Amino acid sequence: MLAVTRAPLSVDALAAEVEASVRTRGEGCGALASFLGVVRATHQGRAVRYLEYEAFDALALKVFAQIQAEAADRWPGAALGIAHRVGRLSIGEASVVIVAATAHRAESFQVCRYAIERIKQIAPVWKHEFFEDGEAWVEGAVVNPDDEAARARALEIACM
Amino acid sequence: MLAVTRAPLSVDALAAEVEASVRTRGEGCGALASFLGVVRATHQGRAVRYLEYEAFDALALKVFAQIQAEAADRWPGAALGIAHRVGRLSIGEASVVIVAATAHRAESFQVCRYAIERIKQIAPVWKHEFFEDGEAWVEGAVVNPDDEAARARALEIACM
Amino acid sequence: MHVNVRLFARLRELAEAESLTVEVPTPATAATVWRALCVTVPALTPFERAVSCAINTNFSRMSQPVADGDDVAFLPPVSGG
Amino acid sequence: MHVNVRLFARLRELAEAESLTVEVPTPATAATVWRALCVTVPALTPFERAVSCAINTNFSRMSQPVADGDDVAFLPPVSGG
Repeated sequence: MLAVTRAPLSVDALAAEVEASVRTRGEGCGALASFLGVVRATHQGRAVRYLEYEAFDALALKVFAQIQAEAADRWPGAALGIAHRVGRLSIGEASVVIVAATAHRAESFQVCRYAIERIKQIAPVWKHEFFEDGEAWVEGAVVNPDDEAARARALEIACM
Repeated sequence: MLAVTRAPLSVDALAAEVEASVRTRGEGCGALASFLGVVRATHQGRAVRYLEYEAFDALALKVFAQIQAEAADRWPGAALGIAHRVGRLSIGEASVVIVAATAHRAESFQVCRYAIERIKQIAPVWKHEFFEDGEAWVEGAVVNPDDEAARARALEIACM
Repeated sequence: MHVNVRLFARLRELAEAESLTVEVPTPATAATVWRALCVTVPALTPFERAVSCAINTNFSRMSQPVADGDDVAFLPPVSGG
Repeated sequence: MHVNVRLFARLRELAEAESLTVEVPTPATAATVWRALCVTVPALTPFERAVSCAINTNFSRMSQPVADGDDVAFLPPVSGG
């Protein structure tokens, strides 16, 4: 249910895996919320040619497992799958897919939102944008997986 | 982007359609949130054998279009796809798939959540549950598409 | 005049028909049609307060007039999603 | 002692290497390794305040000791998702 891959992402494939993992657990799975990050045609007004994503694969998988554990701690019984793509991505392609499965729908949205916020905070993944007129590494959060304030912020966003 | 179908649902297929529809519009589409309603193995402690969904197809498609229009009114630039399955569904199969595409992620979750709340309020679709020990029609909301209080409630849930 | 009634879900099961023709005097509203239907299928009567209505694939109030040949659908509480 | 340094994204580009071996005196911390690295690749220096660190695939503080043969990764601000 956790992957860093060069292959195109599929919600259906990950959803099937996540649903199967939780089907017979507790109240089972009645709701699957998913999120796809998609390469946009423009960024801050600049025309995008393509993106490249790079990851520290082994550490990213550990981080995804940590996010799973955090989610299971806050939302008992929830199941979470995360796959991040690396390599060259064209406009319209998905860079990340998240699937959250819970018995009821409110929690599925919360878990999914929590996961994407945490990925943006602590996953060792980098986006390199190639524009018609140049290129740029995108630099977002300074990673600190022990930063409880960041985690609390992600929880707050997920549950607001 | 709107369908009532007897065929299995695919998030990937609907997401591709929704993404393409919004790719060249405004800021484009960087976030796709989706929701799948899935048949659970148990319902209130009773073992489920299978479900049957029935729809007033022509009216359901109009309702989905109304929900699209409501979403476009509240979230300009958002794109929304909805497919509801009818007929017999096994445990683990999806009854509904919703895909909401927006430039940024917060809105994609809101649009998706709004759509599922509205579907539950006003879509002319009925669920018939078949248990190991009996069967039951599920009867939820009395449909009133002009009920502004219901719409306001869905908006509130989506944006909380 | 005659209108074409469509029934769904539990209403369909109780009437043992997904569509039937109902005769009502002119003028008539959706409520007139419903009452005529309940004479034919008394088991539907308890649904009166929970039923919604669509005339020619448009949601309508029960007070809305119907015309000869109209399609009038009665909808029990919904449970999609 | 020698540690294996891994660099990512802009750091990798600036160093023109995704991995390199750095020699540091014993005892040493991740910060010692970083400073030795910056001597070799001065262009990395401005990243000091924004860099994160992982030792043997575990997030670590810059004050954490390193041992001979450790893998020490330095991570610029992330942008996944």
